Amino acid sequence: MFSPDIVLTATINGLMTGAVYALIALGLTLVYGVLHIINFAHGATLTAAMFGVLVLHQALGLDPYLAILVLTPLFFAVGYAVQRLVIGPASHGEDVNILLVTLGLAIIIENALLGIFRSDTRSVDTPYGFSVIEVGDLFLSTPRVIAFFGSIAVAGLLWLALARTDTGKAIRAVAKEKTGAALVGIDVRHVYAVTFGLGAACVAIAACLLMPTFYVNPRVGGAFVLVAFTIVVLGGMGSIPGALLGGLFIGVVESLSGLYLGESLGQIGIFLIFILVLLFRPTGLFGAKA
Amino acid sequence: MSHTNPSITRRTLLQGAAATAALIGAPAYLRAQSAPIKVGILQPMTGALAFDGQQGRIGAELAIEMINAAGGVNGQPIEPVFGDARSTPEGGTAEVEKMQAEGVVAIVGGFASPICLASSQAASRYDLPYLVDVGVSDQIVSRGLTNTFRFGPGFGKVTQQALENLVKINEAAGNPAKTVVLVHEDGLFGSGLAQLLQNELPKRGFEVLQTLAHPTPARDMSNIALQIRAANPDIVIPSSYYGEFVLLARTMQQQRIRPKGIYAVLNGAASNFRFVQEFPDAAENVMDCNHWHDPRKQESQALLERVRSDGNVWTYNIPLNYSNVKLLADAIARAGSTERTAIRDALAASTYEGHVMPYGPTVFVDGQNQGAAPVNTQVQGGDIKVIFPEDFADAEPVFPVT
Amino acid sequence: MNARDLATGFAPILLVVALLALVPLFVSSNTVLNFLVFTLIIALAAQGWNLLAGYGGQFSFGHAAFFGTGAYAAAILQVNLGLNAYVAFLVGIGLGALVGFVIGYLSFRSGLRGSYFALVTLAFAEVLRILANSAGFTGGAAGILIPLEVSAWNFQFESRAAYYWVALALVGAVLVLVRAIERARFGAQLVAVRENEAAARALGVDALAVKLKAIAISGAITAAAGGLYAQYFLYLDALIAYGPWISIEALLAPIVGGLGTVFGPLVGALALHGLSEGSKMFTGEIPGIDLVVFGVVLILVVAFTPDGIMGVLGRLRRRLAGSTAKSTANAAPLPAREEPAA
Amino acid sequence: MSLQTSHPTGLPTSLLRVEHVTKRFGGLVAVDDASLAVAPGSITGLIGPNGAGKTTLFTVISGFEPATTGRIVYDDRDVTALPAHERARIGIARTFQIVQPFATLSVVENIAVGAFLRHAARADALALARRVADQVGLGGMLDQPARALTVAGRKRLELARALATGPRLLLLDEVLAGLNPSEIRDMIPVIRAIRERGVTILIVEHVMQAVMSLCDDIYVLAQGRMIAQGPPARIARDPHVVEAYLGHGAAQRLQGKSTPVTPADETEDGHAQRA
Repeated sequence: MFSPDIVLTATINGLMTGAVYALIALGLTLVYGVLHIINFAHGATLTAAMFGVLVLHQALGLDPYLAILVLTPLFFAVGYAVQRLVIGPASHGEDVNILLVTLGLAIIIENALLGIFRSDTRSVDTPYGFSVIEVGDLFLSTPRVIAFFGSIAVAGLLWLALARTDTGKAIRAVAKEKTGAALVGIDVRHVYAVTFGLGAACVAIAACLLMPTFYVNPRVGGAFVLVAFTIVVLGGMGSIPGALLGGLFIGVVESLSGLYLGESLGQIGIFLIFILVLLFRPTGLFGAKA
Repeated sequence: MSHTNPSITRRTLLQGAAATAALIGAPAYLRAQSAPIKVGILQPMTGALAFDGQQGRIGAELAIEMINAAGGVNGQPIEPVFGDARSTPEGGTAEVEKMQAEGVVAIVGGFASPICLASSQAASRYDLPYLVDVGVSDQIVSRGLTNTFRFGPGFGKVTQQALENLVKINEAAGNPAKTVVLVHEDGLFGSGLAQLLQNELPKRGFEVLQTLAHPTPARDMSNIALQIRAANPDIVIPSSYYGEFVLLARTMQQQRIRPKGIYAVLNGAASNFRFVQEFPDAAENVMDCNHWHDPRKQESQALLERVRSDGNVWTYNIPLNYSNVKLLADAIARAGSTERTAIRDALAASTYEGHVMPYGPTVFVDGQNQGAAPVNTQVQGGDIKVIFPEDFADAEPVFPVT
Repeated sequence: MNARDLATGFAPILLVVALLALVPLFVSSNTVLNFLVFTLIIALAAQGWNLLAGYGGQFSFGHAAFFGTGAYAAAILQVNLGLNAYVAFLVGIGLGALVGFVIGYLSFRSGLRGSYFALVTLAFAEVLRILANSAGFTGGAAGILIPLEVSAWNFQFESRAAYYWVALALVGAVLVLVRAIERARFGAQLVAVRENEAAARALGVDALAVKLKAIAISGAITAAAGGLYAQYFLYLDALIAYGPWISIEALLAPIVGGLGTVFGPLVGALALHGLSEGSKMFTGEIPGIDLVVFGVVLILVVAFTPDGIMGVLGRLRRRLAGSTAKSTANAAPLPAREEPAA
Repeated sequence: MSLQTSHPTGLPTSLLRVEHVTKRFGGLVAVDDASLAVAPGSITGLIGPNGAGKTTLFTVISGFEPATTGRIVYDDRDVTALPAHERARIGIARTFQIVQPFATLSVVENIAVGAFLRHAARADALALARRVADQVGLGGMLDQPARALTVAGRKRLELARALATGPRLLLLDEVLAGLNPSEIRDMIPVIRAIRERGVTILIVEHVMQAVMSLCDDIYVLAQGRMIAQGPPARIARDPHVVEAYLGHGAAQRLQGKSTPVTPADETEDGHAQRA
């Protein structure tokens, strides 16, 4: 039906999109793995970060990629503070309450952005926005290639950080056994907040990598949340390599099912895979546990 | 009980009105003195459709400002009662009830078909005239509701016009285009349009190479671009919302896909100045068959200038809502009362021409304005020009592009 | 069931429903009635969620699957097959139960629980939404419109008050149903499964059967809400019927009101929608600010009433009861209460 | 049924027979070809060192895990394929080594869940629940939430819930573990009284004095294998048993001395610690 060229290009497109999905899913899976909560404010956080890129670009002329240097620490700090000062105290450690609090945060963030920036859809114009890398007959969008490698690099760094640093080890300890970790003197609340901060920082980086090719409006993040959930489940909740592989996998599945079923119906492909994986392999397609 | 703070709104409006009156030299004694006429301005101000709601409200507010500056209606100023439909039908319904309780004499707006359907029905309980600003679903005017009027064109009219205009533009250029790829969002309009075009285009000598549906929001349009590139059509017909079309146009530019023409239909971006400003290269020469103001009317140019000088973006929602409010004001003036049935009858009998749309005199049949039709626009030199039909055009089509 | 059971269990429901039924006699404002009808529809959908999640511990993010099924069934059966509106409504309830059973069978058989169950329900609802948006008989993307023919025979009423009483009657019926379940063997087993599935099985509880029964009843209740929505607004599309909004509404209300309590969904729906309207009234013109206020208050409510509004009311009542008990204790020491707390 | 009632004692008929049961978890053999028989009306003990597979065997008998090979015969009926809740319906009740209360429910509601098995009406179930609560000594705390109970209280609650299902065979998994000596002294007559009412009991226990004084017959499991069976007195002297508990050579050293006692609070395989 389609020439191999198209299938190949669609696959490459899928991989490049999937890498960014993976980066967004990383934050989600990390928070799930450690705090065991589904963070409904994740999409709104992404939106906020994308507006951050826009503001830095318009007000200071800062390039989206340089904005990483500003937004990553900023979002880490905000994420840390939000978990420490809002989600933690307000939820009393009850899962259903955390759900409500993150939902409330999502509503607040989205509508505050609406109030501040209004509902226009905006984009960032960069000199390299339209540049391509020509590989044979293929034109690969330069910013998307950068996003692809950037995402993989972040996943790798995060994985290393969790494996090697003391904080990373503490995070993994809390993820495994909260009470035990507390008994050996780990400050669980601090670890929770750090994890939440890392999740927000991942999303900030994703925003910076997305903005050169995407647009932003107060609801844009919602488009990425559901797919990120799917990836988290596919990769195994809490697994970083799983999120990366899951992201790439979903990117390709979405791309190819879009090609063969049409973009609209193709979305069903993702959810069906999601359902089947949950029903038959709920520990995730890649079975890896962080 | 709209969430507007009435005192602030009224004050700023009156100040604005006074300023405009002074500006356009209207005699001060014409300025409204007596009890205001309340008109409901219903738009989705939050949620998925907030942008369109924001634009629609701008148009309605400006119309009210102008009308009041010119002395109001029958000596009475119009006071807007704003409502946020929250982008949902039930949100629209709730606002209609509030507006009814506030004593509005009519409601203008709704934007999306589901909101318009639910809100106009709620208004029909009170015989409250309801003017649909955009809502293209033809179900809106097929329910036999006597209170519901649509000034703009419906789905059937737009698609038919889009098709005919395409054929004419192609003929005028010597039929350079023979093959077409359809790209559409999978909602009400896009799907319906694609179905119609798929059936009709072959009868008019076009070959539809592919029909590509996509969801809203779509996160990635590269595959669509890829398939367009493979099919290599003469014309691409996209019908999508803003974000998706921006992604598509950018990707097409990047992938160096250069069809003879991009002929959008009711597209969210192709006739949006923000898109033209942000991506002048990708936007250049894109055609759109859409709601648009009549560029040859002085009032529409003045309105456009005003919107720009306020720092707002111009979209079709503005002239449509502006015209709807003026149409309503005319009906109230002719009715000579704020009695609902009188206003309704005056609307039904309207022959209003003072609007800024390219429609000619207003004639409602079963609530649908018979003169309403979309026009074709094209991005030319960083501006959006009307290229078809000739009666309203302020530029010649650039077609084929390559 | 003895008289005391009836008094403590069902009398409050009758009292609340009777009081609410009087509202239209004193409030003629259609704004208020419309608000109450919509809130009751949400309360109904939320009660379905509450049965499965509050009592059964199975959290769903996809109750839209049931709501949409009830709504579409009501609309499609009337429009495409010419069925009577009430018949269509009842069939919709049945289909809601069926969809519940199928989703439950697939998920519970695979042992899904917790977040996994929640996410799979979300995915089922999304699949239904995409299918409904593409299928022909649902009206596809154009949606489906129930013709406006006001008559009681068509389940369409002239006055908002009539809709209000119908909605209230349904909510009342479901309150009684849930109270009855709470007091029956099924309810005890359902709660046991929520608290500890292994222990429940050891006591002879067929956990799978109990969960399936719960999700089927839950689906039926939420489908009734969908059918009522369709009759009230007379228009549906895929996003209205199967969109995530209703899944969120259905879970917000019971959590705010009190999980696993009979009145939780109703109280929560009233509180949330009251708050939403209230914040609309008291905030200015900038779009979205009212929703920001709503979000802030939501978090504050969670922070200060971690077990829901009913939890707070329960504590207040116990405190009052405690103080009276203390005061009477000196006079005549009473034996320990034998009834478990309702 | 007829077999049991017509031969109250003596004859080699049994209410429960475990026949050559093996249970593997992946490569690990937790129970290896184990067999046992529980006579009607008896209290039969199952003992063994840590990790011997006692709880695993209990899990298989109660139907929570399928046996890899072998059969479970209850009342002359092969129940090997029967799911746990159906085993409860035909009269097999169990308690959990790590107590599993319905934490937010009150004591009486906890017990009522068991009582509902054979009583559809709420009033009947609650009445039975109160009676059972009295039997196990929880009569005074009916309305307390289960999570407010002490360890001893929770153990009693486990027992009460199982009893409320009206079992003929009661599987008790370390109901004495974690109790202090005086609590154990209080509990032993409760267990005896249950047997007096005609309920057959199979008990896994570490508290040796209790096992010795309660049981008519004892099986010893070590490393998944059944290594001994007999009346308490004989088991206590069995050198294999002593060796299994204390290692090679211990039997000689301990000859004629007191019975070995292991720490009571053992956490065995098969059940994850619950937070």
